[in-house]
Amino acid sequence: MAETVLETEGLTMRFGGVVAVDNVSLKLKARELRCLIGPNGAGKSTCFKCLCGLLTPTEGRVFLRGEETTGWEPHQIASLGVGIKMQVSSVMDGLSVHENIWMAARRFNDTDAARRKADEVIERLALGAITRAELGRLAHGERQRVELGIVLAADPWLVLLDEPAAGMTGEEVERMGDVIREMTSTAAVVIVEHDMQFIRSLASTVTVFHRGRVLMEDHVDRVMADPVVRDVYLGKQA
Amino acid sequence: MIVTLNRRSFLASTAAATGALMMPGIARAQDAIRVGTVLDVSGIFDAYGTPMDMAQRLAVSEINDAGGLLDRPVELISYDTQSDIALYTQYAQRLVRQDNVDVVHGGILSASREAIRQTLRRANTLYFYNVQYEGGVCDRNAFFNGVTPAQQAEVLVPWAMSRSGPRVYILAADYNYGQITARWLQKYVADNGGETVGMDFFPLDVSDFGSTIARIQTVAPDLVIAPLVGGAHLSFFRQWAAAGMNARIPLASTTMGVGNEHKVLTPDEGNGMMVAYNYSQELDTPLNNAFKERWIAAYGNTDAIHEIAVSHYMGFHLWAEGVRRAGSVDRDAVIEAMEDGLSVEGPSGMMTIDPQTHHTTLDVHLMEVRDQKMEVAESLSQRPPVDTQAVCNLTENPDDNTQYEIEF
Amino acid sequence: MVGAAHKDFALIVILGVVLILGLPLMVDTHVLTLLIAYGMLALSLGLIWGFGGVLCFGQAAFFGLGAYTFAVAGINFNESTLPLILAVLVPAGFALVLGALMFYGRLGDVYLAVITLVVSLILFRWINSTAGPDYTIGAARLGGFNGIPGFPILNVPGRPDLMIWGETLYFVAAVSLLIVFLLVTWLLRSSFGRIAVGIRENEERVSLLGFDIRARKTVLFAIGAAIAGLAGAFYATWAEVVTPTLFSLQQSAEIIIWCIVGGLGTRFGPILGAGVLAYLKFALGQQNMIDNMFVLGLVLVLFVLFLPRGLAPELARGWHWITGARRKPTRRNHAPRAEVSNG
Amino acid sequence: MVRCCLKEAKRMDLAVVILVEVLYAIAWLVLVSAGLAVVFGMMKVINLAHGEFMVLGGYATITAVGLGVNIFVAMLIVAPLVVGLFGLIVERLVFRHLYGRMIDTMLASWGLSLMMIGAFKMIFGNTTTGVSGPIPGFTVGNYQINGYNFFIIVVALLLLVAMLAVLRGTRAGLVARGAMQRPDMASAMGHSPDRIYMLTFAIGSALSGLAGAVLAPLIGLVPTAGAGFIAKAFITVIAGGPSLVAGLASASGVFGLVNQFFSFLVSPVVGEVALLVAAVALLRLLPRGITTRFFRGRL
Repeated sequence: MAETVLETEGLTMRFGGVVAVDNVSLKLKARELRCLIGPNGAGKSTCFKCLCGLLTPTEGRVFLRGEETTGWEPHQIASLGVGIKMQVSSVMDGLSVHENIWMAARRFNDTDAARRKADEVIERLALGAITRAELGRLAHGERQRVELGIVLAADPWLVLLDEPAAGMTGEEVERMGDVIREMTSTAAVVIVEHDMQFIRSLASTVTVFHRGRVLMEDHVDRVMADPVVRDVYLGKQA
Repeated sequence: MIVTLNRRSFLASTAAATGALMMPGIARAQDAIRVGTVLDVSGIFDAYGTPMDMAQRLAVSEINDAGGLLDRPVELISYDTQSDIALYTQYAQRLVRQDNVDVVHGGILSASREAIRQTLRRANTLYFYNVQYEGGVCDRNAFFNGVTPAQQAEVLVPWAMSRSGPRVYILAADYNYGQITARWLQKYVADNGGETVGMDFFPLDVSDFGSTIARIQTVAPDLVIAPLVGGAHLSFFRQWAAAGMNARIPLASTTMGVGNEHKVLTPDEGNGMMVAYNYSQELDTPLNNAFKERWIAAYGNTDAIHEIAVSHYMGFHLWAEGVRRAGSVDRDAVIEAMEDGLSVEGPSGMMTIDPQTHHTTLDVHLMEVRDQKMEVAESLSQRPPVDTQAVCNLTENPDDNTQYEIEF
Repeated sequence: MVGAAHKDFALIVILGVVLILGLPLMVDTHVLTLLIAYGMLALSLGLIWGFGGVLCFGQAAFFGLGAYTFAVAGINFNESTLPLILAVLVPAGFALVLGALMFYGRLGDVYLAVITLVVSLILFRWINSTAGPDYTIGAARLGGFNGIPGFPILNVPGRPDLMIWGETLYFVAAVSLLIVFLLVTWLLRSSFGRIAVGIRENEERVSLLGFDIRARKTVLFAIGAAIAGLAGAFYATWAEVVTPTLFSLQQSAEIIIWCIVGGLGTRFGPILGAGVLAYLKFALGQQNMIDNMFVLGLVLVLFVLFLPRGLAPELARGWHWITGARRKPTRRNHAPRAEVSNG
Repeated sequence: MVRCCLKEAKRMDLAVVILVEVLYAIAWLVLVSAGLAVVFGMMKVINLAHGEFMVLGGYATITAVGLGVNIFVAMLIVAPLVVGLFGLIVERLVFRHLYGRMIDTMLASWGLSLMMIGAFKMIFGNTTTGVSGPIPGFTVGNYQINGYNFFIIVVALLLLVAMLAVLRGTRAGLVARGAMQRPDMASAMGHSPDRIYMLTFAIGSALSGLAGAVLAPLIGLVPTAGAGFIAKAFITVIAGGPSLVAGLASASGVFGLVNQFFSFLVSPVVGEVALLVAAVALLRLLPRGITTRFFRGRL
C-alpha cells in the first residue's frame, strides 16, 4: 500500500464570520492525482492556500508525509519537495525563462547542477526557442508552461496546481494534461480546477467542495453523474 | 602627496601651497588682507547671523574707507552656513585650504564654534568667536569677546531673584551652551540663597511647550530663567504669554533679545522680561549714536542691530587693532600684540583683551524689556571674565586646548 | 559564463582606475572625496532597493550610525582601524535586528517605508537630545546637537600617527568604492544575488520555490547597511565632525533621489546620481540666485515623470548606439517601483 | 484641614489641565493627519508634500493677516482655498500622470515637497515668521492654559464630524466610500475616476492648508517646518488603517495620549520618542493598521 503523502484533519478557515473552509479532511496517496472542484467561493482555493502555507488554518491540521506542517511558512513547505503553482500566473517577470527555472532548481542543487537541471526541463517542455526571453514578454500559454517548468525543476514528490489550464487554448490544455500525467509517475498531484472537460480528460479522483465542505469524493465519471453535484455545480455556474 | 607623517605640522607648512594648488587658474590679489566669515545667514538661526553679517560688512567698509589695514584693502570672504553645523567644518576647511584667509571670524552657536575651532587651530589660522557664550574655552589660537556667565549670569540671577523670589525654574536649549549655562545658573541661584526647583532641556527644533508650561505651574516657581535659542524656541515666549503666564511668573533670560526676539514679540508678550547684556540700542553714548548713524547710512534703519551683531563688530575691530599694532597679519605677531592688553572702545563701551584667557573685560547692563526696547536698569562697568580666569592661563600654559566646564 | 565574469571584472577595474585618476583633473579632490562617500551610500540603497526590492526610507540611519560609530570608537581607541571595522559591523548588526523585526512581521511595502522612516527619526531625536554630560560612550561625549568634533581621523592600520587625509584620503576612499563595487558585482552574480532579484520580481513565487525570503531580505538589508556604514565612516573622516543631521529625513530623501536619477536596478546608476546631484548641490550652494532644494525637487519630479528609469540605462543605450555594439537588446528594467501592491 | 482640601482642589485643577493638554495633542494629530488621510484613504497615495501644503497654509494665513484680513477668516477660509487650489493645479500637472504607480507618486510628491521648501525660501526668506494667537489665556483654578488649545480641539472635532457627515450623508460621500473599498467600483457606478481623484486631492490639500493655518499661531513658521508634520501624519494615517474617520481618531487618540503622557512625565523629547516607539510597536502588532482589527467596516 502506497504511503500517504498529504493529509488534512478537520481543516477549517474562518474570515471574520465567514467560514470559507469547514472541517475538511483529505487524504492523498503517493503518485495519486486528485482534482478539487466546486463552484466559486466553495472554499477550494482557500483550502489550497492552507495546504501550501499561504494561509494558516483557524482550526485543524495538515500533514505532509506524516509530518505536521500546520502554520508552516510557504518556503518551509516548498523546501520539503512540494511544487506549487498559484492560480494567477506568478513568475518573475523581469527574468528570463532560464533564470526562472534555474532558480527553482537551485533550491535543491548547487549552481552548476541547477543549470543542467534547468536545461533539461527546458528541453522536456520544448521551451528551447525562448530560453533567453524575458517572462514579461511571453504569451499567456508560454508563461503557464514556464510555471510548470518551475514546478518540475524542483523534482517534487507532491505538486499543488491552482487552475493550471485557465486561459489556455485547446491544444495547450491537451499538452498540459500530458505533462500532468507524466508528473504522476513521480509525484502526487493536487489540482484545483474549473474546467470540467479538462478534469474529465485527466480521469482522476475528484473532491467536490460546496460551501466550505466536502460534498463528495469519487471518480470523476461518477461525480459528474451525481444529480446533487450537477445541481450545485451547474446551478451556480448558470 | 602620500601618507603624511604628521598631519598638523604638514598642514602648517603647506597650507598656503595647497590653497594655491587647488585653484591653479585663478590669480590672487596679493595685496588684499583676506578675512573669512562663517555665519548662519539663513535657517533657524538667521535672526542671529544676518545682523552679524551686516555688522561685519559695515566694519570692513569702515576700514577700507579709511584706507585699509596696513595700507592694504580688506577682502571679505563669507559663507552662509545655513544653520547646519556640518556646513561649518566644510566651509572652515575651504577658508583655510582654498581661500587661504588670514583670520576667521564667526560661528554663532557654541556647537558651531566647537565644530571649527580645532580645524582652524590645526591650520594655524587665527580665530575670533564674537558671541556671548558659556565660557571656559582655553585656546591660544582663538579670541572671545562675548559675555560669559561670570559677566552676565552672575549679576542677572541675583537681580532677577531680588525682583521675584528664591525658587527658580530653568529652561535651556539642549546643546553645549544651554547645558553649561544651566549649570552656571544653578550655581548662582544657590550662591544667592535660592533653590533650583526644576530644569528642562529642549532640542533646538522643539516648538510646542504646552506640556512644559503646565509642568512649570505644578511646581509654581517664583522665577523662570530661560536660556532658549533659535527661531523654534521663540514660540516658548509666545505660548507663555498666550497662557497668561507672563502676568504670573517673572521671566529672565540669558539669550532672549540676542536675536532681537523682543522686537518680534508684541509688547504684551515681551514686557517685563529681564536680561543682561554688553549692549543695548538704548545706550546713549556718543560712540553708540555714531555707530547707529553709520548703520542707518548703510542699511536704512537700526531694526537689525542686536547684541551679538555689535560684539561681532567689536571683535572685528579688536582684530584690526591687533594687526595695526603688530604691523602684520602674521598669526603669532597678532596674538602677541593682542596679548599686550589691547583695548578698543566702541558702541558697547570699552573692551580690553585679557591676556591670560584671550577673553575680554567689558561692561554689562541689567535691562528690562519694555515696549520692544531694552531699558537699562543698571550698568556695571568693566567686568573681567573671572569664570575662565579660574581655569585657564594661556600665559603659563600656551598649548592648552580644552573647554573647561563648571563642576557642580 | 566564467569567462564573461572575468571580462566584466577586468572592465570594471580598468574603468574604475581611469575614473579615479582622471576625475581629480576636473574636480577638486576635497569635493571628490565627499562625492565618493555619497556614491557609496547611494550604492548601498541601490543594492537593497534596485536589486532586492526593499525601499528603505531610513538609509541615512545606517550612514549616521556608521559615522557615529567611527567617531565614538576612534575617541576611545585613539586610532581608526578598529573603528572603521566597527563602523561596518554596528550598522550591519542593527540592520539585522531591524530587518528581522520587519521582514518576519510580513510587513507590506508602505509599512516597511514607515518603519524605516520612524526608526531613523527615533535615532535622530535621540542623538539630538544627548547634549548632557551623562551621555557618554567610554571617553566619547555624544554631544547632542553639537555632534562630535575632534575625533581621530583615518590612519594607516597599526600606525595611529600616520594619518590619511587630503588627496590620500581621496585615493583610499576611491579604491574602497571600487572594491565595494566589485563585491556588489560578485554578490549579484552569485546565487544569493540572483535569488534576491527573483524576490524583487515576485516575492511569493520565490517563497513557493522553498527559499526563505525573510532571512534573505534581512541579510541583504544588513549588507546594504554595512556599505552605508562604511560610507558614513568615510564621511566622518572627511568632515572631521559628525552631527545628528546625518540621521535626518532630508539625508534619507537625498539618497532615494540619487538612486532614481541615476537609475534603479543598475550598480553604476546610483553612484552616478549621487555624484551628479551632490556636485550640483555643491555648485548651487555657491550662489544665492536659486535655492538648491528647489532644483533638486524639480529634478526629481522631472525624472519620475519623463525618465523613470534614470540616467544610467539611457547612457548605456547611448553608448551601445555609438559603438553600434548592440549585442543584446536593452533590457526592460523592472524596477520594483512600477507595481501597484494590492496586499 | 483647609490645607488638605486646597491640595485636593489643586490636584483636580491639574487633572483638568492635563486632560486639556492630552485632548489638544490628539486634536493636533487629527488636524495634521486629516488631509493626508483623505488622499491616502481614497487614492492609496502617500502625499509626501503634505507637510509643505500645511506650511503653505500657514504662509497664506500670515500673508492674509498682513494684508489686513481678519485672522479667523484667513485661517478658516483663505488658507484652505489657496492650498486646495494649489493642490488642484499640482494634481493636474503632475500626479494624474502617475496613478497606479504608487512609489513613483510618492517620489514625485517628495520632489514637490523639496521644490516647495525651496520656493518658500526664495519667496518668504529662510527665516522664522509667525502670528500671535488670537485667543487669550484661560484660567483653571490655579492654572493657566493657552486658550488657543480649545480652539484647536474644537476645530479638530468639527472636522471629524464634518468628514463623517459627508461620508455618511451625501452622494459624494457614497461615491467616495465606494472608491475606498474598490477603486474600480466608482467607475462602474458611472463616475470618472479621474474626476474623483482630482477632487479628492483638492479636498485633501484644502484640509492640509486648514491644518497649517490653524497651527500657525502656535509655532514659528520656517520653510522647512513641513518635515515635522509629515512624519507624524504619515505614521498616524498608516497606523490608523483603512477606515478614514475611525482610523484617524483612534490612531490620533493612541499617539496623542502616549505623547502627552510622556511629555508631561519626562520631557517633550521623550514624549515624541515614545510616540515613535508606539508607532513601531503598533505596526509590528497590527501590520495593517488599527482599524483592520478594531472598528472594522466603519468609516
